[in-house]
Amino acid sequence: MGWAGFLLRRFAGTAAVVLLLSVGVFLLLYLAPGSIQQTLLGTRPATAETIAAIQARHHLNDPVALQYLRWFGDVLRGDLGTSIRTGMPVSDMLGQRLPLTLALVGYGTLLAALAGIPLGVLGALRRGRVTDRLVVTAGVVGLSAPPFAVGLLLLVVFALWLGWFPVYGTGQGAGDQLWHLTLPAAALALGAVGLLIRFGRAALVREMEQDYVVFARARGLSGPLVLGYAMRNSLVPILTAAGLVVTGMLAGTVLVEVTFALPGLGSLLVDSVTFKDVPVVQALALLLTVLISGVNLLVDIGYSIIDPRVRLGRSVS
Amino acid sequence: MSRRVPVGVSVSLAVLAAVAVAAAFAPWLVPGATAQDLMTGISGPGPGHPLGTDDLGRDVLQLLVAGARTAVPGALAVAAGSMLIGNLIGLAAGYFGGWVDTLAMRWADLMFSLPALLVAIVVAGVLGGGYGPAIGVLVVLFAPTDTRVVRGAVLEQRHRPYIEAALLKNLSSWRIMTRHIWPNIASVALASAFLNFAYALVSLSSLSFLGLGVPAGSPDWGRTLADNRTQLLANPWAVVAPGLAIIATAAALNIVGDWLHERVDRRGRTR
Amino acid sequence: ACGSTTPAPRRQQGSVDVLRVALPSSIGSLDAGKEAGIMNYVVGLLVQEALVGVGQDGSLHPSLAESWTRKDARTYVYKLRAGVTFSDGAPLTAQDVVASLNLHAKKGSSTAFAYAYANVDAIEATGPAEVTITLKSPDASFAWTPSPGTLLVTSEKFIEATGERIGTPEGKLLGTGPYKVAEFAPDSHVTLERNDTWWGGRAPFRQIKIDFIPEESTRLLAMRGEQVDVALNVPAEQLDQWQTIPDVQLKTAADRSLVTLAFNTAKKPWDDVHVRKAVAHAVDREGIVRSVLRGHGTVATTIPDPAQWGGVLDQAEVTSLYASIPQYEFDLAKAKAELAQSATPGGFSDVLTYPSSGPQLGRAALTLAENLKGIGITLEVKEVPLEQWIADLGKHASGIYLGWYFATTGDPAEYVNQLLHGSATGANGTNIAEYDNAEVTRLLDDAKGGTDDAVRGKSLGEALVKAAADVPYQPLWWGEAATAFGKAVTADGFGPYFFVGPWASKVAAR
Amino acid sequence: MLRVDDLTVRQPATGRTLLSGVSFEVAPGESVAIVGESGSGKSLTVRALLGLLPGGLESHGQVVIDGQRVDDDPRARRRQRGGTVSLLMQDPFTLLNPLRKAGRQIADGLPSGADPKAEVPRLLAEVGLPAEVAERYPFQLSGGMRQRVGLAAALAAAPRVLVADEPTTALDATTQREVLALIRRVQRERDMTFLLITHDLRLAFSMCDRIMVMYAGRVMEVGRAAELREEQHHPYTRALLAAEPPADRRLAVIPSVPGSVPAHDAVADRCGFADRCAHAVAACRVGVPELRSIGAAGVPEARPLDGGRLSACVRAEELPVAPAPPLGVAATPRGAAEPILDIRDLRKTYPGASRPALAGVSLSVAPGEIVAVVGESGSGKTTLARCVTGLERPDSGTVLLDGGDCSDYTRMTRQAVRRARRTAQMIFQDPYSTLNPARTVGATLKEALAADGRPPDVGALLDLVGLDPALAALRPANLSGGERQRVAIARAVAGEPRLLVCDEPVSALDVSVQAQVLTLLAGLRERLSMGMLFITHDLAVVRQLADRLYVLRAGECLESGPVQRVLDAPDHPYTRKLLDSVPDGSSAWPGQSSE
Ligand SMILES: Nc1ncnc2c1ncn2[C@@H]1O[C@H](COP(=O)(O)OP(=O)(O)OP(=O)(O)O)[C@@H](O)[C@H]1O
Ligand SMILES: Nc1ncnc2c1ncn2[C@@H]1O[C@H](COP(=O)(O)OP(=O)(O)OP(=O)(O)O)[C@@H](O)[C@H]1O
Ligand SMILES: [Mg+2]
Ligand SMILES: [Mg+2]
Repeated sequence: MGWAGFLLRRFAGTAAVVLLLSVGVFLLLYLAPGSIQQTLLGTRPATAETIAAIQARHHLNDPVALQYLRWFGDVLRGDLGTSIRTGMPVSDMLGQRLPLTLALVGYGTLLAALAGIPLGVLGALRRGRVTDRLVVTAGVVGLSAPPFAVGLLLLVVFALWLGWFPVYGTGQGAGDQLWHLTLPAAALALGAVGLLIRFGRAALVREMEQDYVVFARARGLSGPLVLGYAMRNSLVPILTAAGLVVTGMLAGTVLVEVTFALPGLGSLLVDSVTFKDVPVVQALALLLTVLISGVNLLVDIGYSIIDPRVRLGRSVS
Repeated sequence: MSRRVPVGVSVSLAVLAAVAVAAAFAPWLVPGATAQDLMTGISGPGPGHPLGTDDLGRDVLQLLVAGARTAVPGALAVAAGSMLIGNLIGLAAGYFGGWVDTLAMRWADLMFSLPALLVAIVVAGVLGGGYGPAIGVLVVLFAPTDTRVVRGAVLEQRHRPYIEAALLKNLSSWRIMTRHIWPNIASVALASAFLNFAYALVSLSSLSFLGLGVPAGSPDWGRTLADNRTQLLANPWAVVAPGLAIIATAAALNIVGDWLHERVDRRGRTR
Repeated sequence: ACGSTTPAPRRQQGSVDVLRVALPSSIGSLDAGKEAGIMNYVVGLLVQEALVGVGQDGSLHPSLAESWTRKDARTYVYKLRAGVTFSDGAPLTAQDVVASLNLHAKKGSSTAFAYAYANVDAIEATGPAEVTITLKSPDASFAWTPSPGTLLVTSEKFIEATGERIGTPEGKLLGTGPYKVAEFAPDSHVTLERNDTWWGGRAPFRQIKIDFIPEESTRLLAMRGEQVDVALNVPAEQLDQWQTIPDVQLKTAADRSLVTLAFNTAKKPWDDVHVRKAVAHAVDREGIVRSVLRGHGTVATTIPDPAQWGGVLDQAEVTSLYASIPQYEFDLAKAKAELAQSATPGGFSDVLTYPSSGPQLGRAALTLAENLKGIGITLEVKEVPLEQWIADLGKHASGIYLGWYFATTGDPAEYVNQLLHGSATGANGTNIAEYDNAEVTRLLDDAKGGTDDAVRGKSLGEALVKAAADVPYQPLWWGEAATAFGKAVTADGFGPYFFVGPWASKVAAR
Repeated sequence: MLRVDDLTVRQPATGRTLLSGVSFEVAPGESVAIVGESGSGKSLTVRALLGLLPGGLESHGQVVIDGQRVDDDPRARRRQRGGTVSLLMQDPFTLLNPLRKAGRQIADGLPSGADPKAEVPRLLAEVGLPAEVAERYPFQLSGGMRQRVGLAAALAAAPRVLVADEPTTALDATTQREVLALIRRVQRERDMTFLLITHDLRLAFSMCDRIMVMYAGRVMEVGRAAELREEQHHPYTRALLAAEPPADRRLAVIPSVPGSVPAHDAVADRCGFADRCAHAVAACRVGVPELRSIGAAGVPEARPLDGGRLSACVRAEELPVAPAPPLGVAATPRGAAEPILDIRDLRKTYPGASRPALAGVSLSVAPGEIVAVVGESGSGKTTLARCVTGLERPDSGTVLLDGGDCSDYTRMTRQAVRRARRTAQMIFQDPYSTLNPARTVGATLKEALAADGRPPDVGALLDLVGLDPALAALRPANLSGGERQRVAIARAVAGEPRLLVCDEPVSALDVSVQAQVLTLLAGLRERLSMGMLFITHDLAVVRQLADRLYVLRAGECLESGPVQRVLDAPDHPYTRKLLDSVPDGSSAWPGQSSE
């Protein structure tokens, strides 16, 4: 079975997940308390006629199955529908917000990797010493810090006290945007740093004890080269962690988006769920699932790049 | 063999003990934790209120102590629940292999390709928030991690001779899985559960932040933190203290967990 | 996408080119008729205007209509102001006004304003600058309908060209107001540019950037960091912190909102008046206003805010009316006594939900729950998303509610009718207490049909007094909204109706 | 070239001493073997020598390499590694970086300035590998090839000293012989100083000039290979040599010393071997006997490093000559009875494998008969054993256990499965994973007894396999390899099965423990009259134990018959090759490397 078969299976799997998820989300939203006309009208009074008009417009009186099939049919035709809340085409809304979320997640992952992996390596190399303990503790603390609280803390310290970064918003132009996204990305990255430290350190510690490392040293290979051997071999668990980090961040953006007033996918999700904006929630679920599947696919491809045993399609004897 | 306990671990044990005592005896330690004092309202640290009061005039320190009772059992329930489910499925998947394994792993894949917080938000939103549903959702969301970890560990054990010897003794699969395999992967399973505990603490407080977690007014850490965040400049302690409580508990548990894990590992290695 | 102004080129005194405004919640559509929030108005009223405006005293006064007359009990005639143009340059015509009205009034309209036009029979352009509206039955409150609460005028051409997309980033808005929409990113920001052809004169700022910052602490820090100039609806519990920001002016005024407890009179045990009285006695309204609202609110003694009576009753009449309405003061002993007389003397338990967007409601509910514990009633307080809370209000299935209303008009009858009229009971009705007292309903109908303000006022007053005896509601407070003005700007004539109209024209650089 | 003086290795965290007073010297071009049972401190000695001790251990004592004192100079040590000393490690499956091509791993060790394009093929050719191996990843190579690549990598920087830590124990007998021949050839060609670690005395005799015997962290005896082979001046060396089964004759019993290697600290105040020694006297238990020179005149000398004969036995000179062990006879075939195991035309191909693991094997075992199956690695021995016990399902063919068809356990009734399980039990190769590390010995055995419907008399069972009943309270981590294997045997025989399938039960054990276990198995066969299917790659072991023999290669049976007949007059050249790969202690073995 070659690459084509592998990719085909992955796509089929993702499609199945998306399908299941879309039915689930649809049902959940259908069952959720509240109705679209009520959210549209608020506490204002409404005539029966108005309610009927809204219901007719959004096909609220059709059986659920029909509502779902209508949505599904449109999606198959490439039409994600129109947001009930904003009246915009859903694809436009996602298109506008996706770059920000991707930038945030990408930046966050970068920060996390830049901080987490070197710290993990440092901990592993100084195993059992004070540095190591500090690194490990920092990792655990990072893992356990609620991102929204971290966001606020970063705001107070770096935006208010030090005035290094802006308080909210996304900025204009690449440099300015980077500057605006630094604090949110850092808030997002903290938990990820913890995870990477943990996985990275454990992996490297394990590798450093392996025979091939001792053998490499015994043959007089230079320190960096030996470390390179061990690092490369610890990449698989690190990659696994990185995959978790990215997918976790995709879901976690909602918390920092709220704090930093960023119009990303996360805050859109929360708003749309509570509004019962079915087309948007459905499309978001679809998008996020596809994104996460994409990340998982990349991770798997990464495995095969790193590990010839995977690439060359044979298990270890 | 000397059994020196590192300083970090002793501190962590002390933290955990304090939290456990708070969780167990909060109603007796701080009977009036939720008593309001609208006259006082919010105030910074001062005599009588070492950490100040929140805007209903409740003493932050007392809330913190009482908060252990909601925060910790919830996170424990998530960690224990997902551990139970994940371990059972993971054991079965790794042990039986074949279609059981395929099914379990596709299920885990499915859960992994779901945006976890999305599900939490949708479900919690649909069920109108609340503590029970939030815990339930997190259990379901966390279980696949345990499943994978346990399955991986089981696969490592699966073809060891001791399992095959047990098979040859005609022991039941249940007995082999629970009495033979599990004790050997317990440290892995527990480490994963400890990590889940930390995540659960954080996730529950994040849900509170989004208004979907524990009921308003309950002295939960996440809730106190979320509720008081608007008072960041008026009484920072009301924000910082519950945040620290969350971090310290999760960190302490993981430090102790790591230490236990390492010790168990070492025990297994000595020959 | 871009969300904020480029930070902090520190402002020079007296010259503000761009006004930066921070709203506490996001808006998804610019069209106030399409969304349930009140923040849409803050944006929309800078761009669009109505036939009539609202003065600082709460009375109606000319806007796009230069004058209007009530020709008979069912006919209103509006004469349009001359020389008004839309921001696209087209002149305002009677046809435009008719088309704007018809958006809500025509059959099958699904806008949120449609309810206000349910009684409309016909809308006609009776001249190049004259619009006549005929009602099916007399309704004194209709005078308020063409005010900004339920009418925002746009052009016929725009309606035809834009259709469903009005209020979206693509369709935006078209109006005659001092600003036009340059850019709109839902849930992020709106950028408005000055409309130099505004009939009302030249607006003070070239550009207004309105950002949505849902996290209150962030907004506070943004003001501290001088990243915003105006912050609307500063939450009461944060006022102390805003006050400490150097040079920031906090202006507060009644926001014509009402927060009230509502008891479902059709549901046990709340159908027992003693239970309702017991709970009413257990509410510490003064305490709530003082601590939860930090004093920024007024204890509500009945449904309409005293400021709502402008044009119907004068100040003295209002005062004497309010003095005559029965009150249930905070007294736990009395609460206990009332409960003892009820069918459930030992107490009971129930659930009270509040919207997550109203944390002050939650705190109030918590103090109530605390007090009720003392008399044996267990009240579980639950925070729910705004939408669910709205849904709950619509269902009329709970026993006790926290109602939270914003008046869209300056008419006292507005929420009195909604909350007390017998015809508003039943699912989706606004009478969440299911209060159906024939006498009260009759009084309200009288007030509706009357044309004489004094008579209307009397009937309304009587209805309020009657209803208070049955305690379907225990009003808690009339809200106040605080707006923060940064060091660079200030505002004139800040009052309850400040934001009902082209408010930015009243903001000036300091 | 190498000099180690009073080396001590300690573990500061626990305060344990693992090794002490080790001194030796290796001359340039000389080859020296360090011999001893598992845990005797061989690896620690060389690791300390190279400054590559595992984390948490520290060493003291003078180490001089190539005239330079390095024990206090880590930087000099690092400089010397590769170019001056190089180490070849034991397990070919773990010593190479799994993610790097073989060629690049070799190139990594080349001295700076060398051209990898020329050097790598040259080194590969030197170890008898074609140049294209450079482009392969370790997982694409067999164990023998990996060990050769390891050797090439170790030689890359042209070291003058090569240290090899049991370089072939993980390889099967035929490959072992080839690799050893290769190492010796290379060593001679390059004129390297060579330090070999092994637990196999005969192998050491063949490979090295001088032998150093270690036990419990101390040196017991040193001498020239030829001399030591003729005469041993330490009872431990004798015991070690005696325990190695000869391939050419069958002994009545393999002489073995009871017990196992003690921890260094446990014998800190006496001769480490005293407790197991038949010749021990009171003097052995007071103080640690000094390693002294046994000259022709028998005068103790104070200089232990001169390359003469040294022994740490207080009675070195007065040891009586050991009698030759009595010979035994193979049991006459008892073909009369109905076979307990009857296999017909068994075939099995693993999914995805290119060739069958079993390609039609037929075989039978009579009650009470020991049938050996031999063959090199990958010949299908384990597959056969697993098919018999139902751990693997054959593709075709039948397995009859005590007359019942047990070809496919998934299609048997529960009673049939239970009957089959009580009829046939199995013991496995790896003593370290054969027991559940989480359960005590007692729990494991009690469970086994209960499963076989026997009374829970753990003590009696332990007694049966010659273990102290007090062991019941211990976990496997606290047992030695031999003890573990005995517990595993006890578990297997708890229900007195009529057939015991043994998959290389001794190949991971030291010679002395191997002797103990073989003796135990032979005894059990007598007492319980079990039939045995005994799988091994070691013909010397077959000779001692088995009645009949089947020779397997690539899943096919090449030859079978009574042990004596097959081993004395093999029909098939492959059988002869297997016979040749058993070390005989002569300097002619392992012979020329075939490349
Ligand atoms: N890292 C370590 N920590 C603690 N003890 C150790 C360590 N490595 C080895 N030992 C102990 O030191 C002793 C000698 O070990 P060593 O590895 O040198 O034996 P060996 O003779 O090489 O045995 P083998 O034939 O099994 O390789 C053993 O008792 C072992 O348990
Ligand atoms: N689980 C498995 N999956 C695929 N192939 C296998 C499996 N087990 C063994 N093989 C292959 O089947 C063949 C026979 O293996 P088997 O383990 O029976 O050999 P063996 O004689 O026991 O070797 P060794 O002496 O190394 O233990 C080998 O080529 C091996 O690679
Ligand atoms: Mg060793
Ligand atoms: Mg095998």
